[in-house]
Amino acid sequence: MSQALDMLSVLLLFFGVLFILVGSIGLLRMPDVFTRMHAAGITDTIGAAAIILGLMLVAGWTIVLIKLLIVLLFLMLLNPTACHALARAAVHGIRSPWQGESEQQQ
Amino acid sequence: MKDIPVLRVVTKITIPIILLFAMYVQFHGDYGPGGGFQAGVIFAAAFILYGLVFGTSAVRQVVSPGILRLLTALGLLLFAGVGILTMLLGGDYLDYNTLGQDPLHGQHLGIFLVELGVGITVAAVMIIFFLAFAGRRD
Amino acid sequence: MLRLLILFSLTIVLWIALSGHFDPFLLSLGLLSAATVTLVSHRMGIIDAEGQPLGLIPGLLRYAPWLAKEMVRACIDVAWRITRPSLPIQPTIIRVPANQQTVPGRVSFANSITLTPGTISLDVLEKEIEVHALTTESAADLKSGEMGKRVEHLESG
Amino acid sequence: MLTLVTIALLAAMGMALIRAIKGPTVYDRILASNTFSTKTVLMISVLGFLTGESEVYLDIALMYALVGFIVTVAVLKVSEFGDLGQSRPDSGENRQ
Repeated sequence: MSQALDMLSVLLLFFGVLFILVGSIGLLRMPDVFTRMHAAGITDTIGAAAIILGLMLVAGWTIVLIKLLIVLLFLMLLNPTACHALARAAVHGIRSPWQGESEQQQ
Repeated sequence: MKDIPVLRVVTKITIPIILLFAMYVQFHGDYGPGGGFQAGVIFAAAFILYGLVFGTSAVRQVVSPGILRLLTALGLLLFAGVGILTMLLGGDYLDYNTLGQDPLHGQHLGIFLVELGVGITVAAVMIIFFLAFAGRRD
Repeated sequence: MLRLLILFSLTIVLWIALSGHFDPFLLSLGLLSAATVTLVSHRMGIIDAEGQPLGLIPGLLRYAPWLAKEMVRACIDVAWRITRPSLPIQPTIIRVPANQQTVPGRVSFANSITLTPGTISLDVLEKEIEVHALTTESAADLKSGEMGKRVEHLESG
Repeated sequence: MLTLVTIALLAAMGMALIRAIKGPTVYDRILASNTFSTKTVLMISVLGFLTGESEVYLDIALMYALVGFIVTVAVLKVSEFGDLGQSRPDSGENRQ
């Protein structure tokens, strides 16, 4: 049983790392701030959640588990809020989101 | 920024949790990281978030600058008072061992009171800093 | 008054969850802390229907698994697009109807949209939410309105 | 495994830093600093498990998550309104 949990934990950590790295690459590759936000969203939601869940599985039934859960809930509450506030500000500040190569030429 | 509904609602939900976390850091110096200074800063952080979203005038309505100055002095007084008390009880300045029947008990009580004083002063001073810097227009 | 009591008991629960120590001294400090937190929050005026969306909580437990599934699905799609050399994205800005009754309901909807990779809520209006979608597929997905319906169910409990 | 996660997180933080330096707009930088702070929270949690003192480390991670959010809101407010104290925008002149 505990071996299965360990396996699952390693799997979750692996996917978490994968998504975080892909998100970071997206952060560098994407053409404008909004599309970069989507890339950063991968890191901040799925990547973070997978890593915290992976840690939760190895923590066992201790207070560490509760604290990890609180950290997870906080990240899931605060990250989209910060992202939304940033996107809202960027819409007013930039006004012209990137809409594909052809429009960017203008 | 209170006209952004998402930010307003999440701030309202988050502030009590930040405040409680500050109190937790304040009183668990024996077991975890922290103590008075860190707790004071986190406590003030809740007020800073409140001030960012609802404006500094709202912060001034929650705690008036007079109360803040009073709290600053009160925390310092608590710190110094413990020191003077240990001297009156026959020890050195901040010699906690004299506070209880046995040294361990005295240490606990002394550190608790001093950290509380530090926490109150730091929180009040941080809020004063925020109000001073945020209110300035130039 | 009821809301103050609820906040007080919730803060005590959170205190115990954080602390994990049960000696009487720390528990009484917990009571003191909860009282301080409740007092300060009351003075800030943040204990209202917006700061305490209690009606949403039971529904959230049923909603969370579905949201998690959607997040993983959307995430794999966006991750796949990022790793393509040609970067196949077509960003669009759309408006989706938000028929939620309460402000916390609309906020949950907006945050669900932002949590799902591929869509970001830009602005929360009275009856609509402005959304930036990374691809036309994610935009169409959101337009189908399933997420909005589920958040509406959240409100009715 | 946890060491590998730490290294990967460091690499991701490096990429976020590159984005923060390159910009080009102020919003890119805020976005980079926000995702950097999320990664820091994860890193602190993982480090807690590596050192075997996760209770202590998780308190710090929780605090970092809270402070990271406040920092993002504060920087956003300064870049939008040019001042920390206002409750509503007076003009849009301070944007870059």
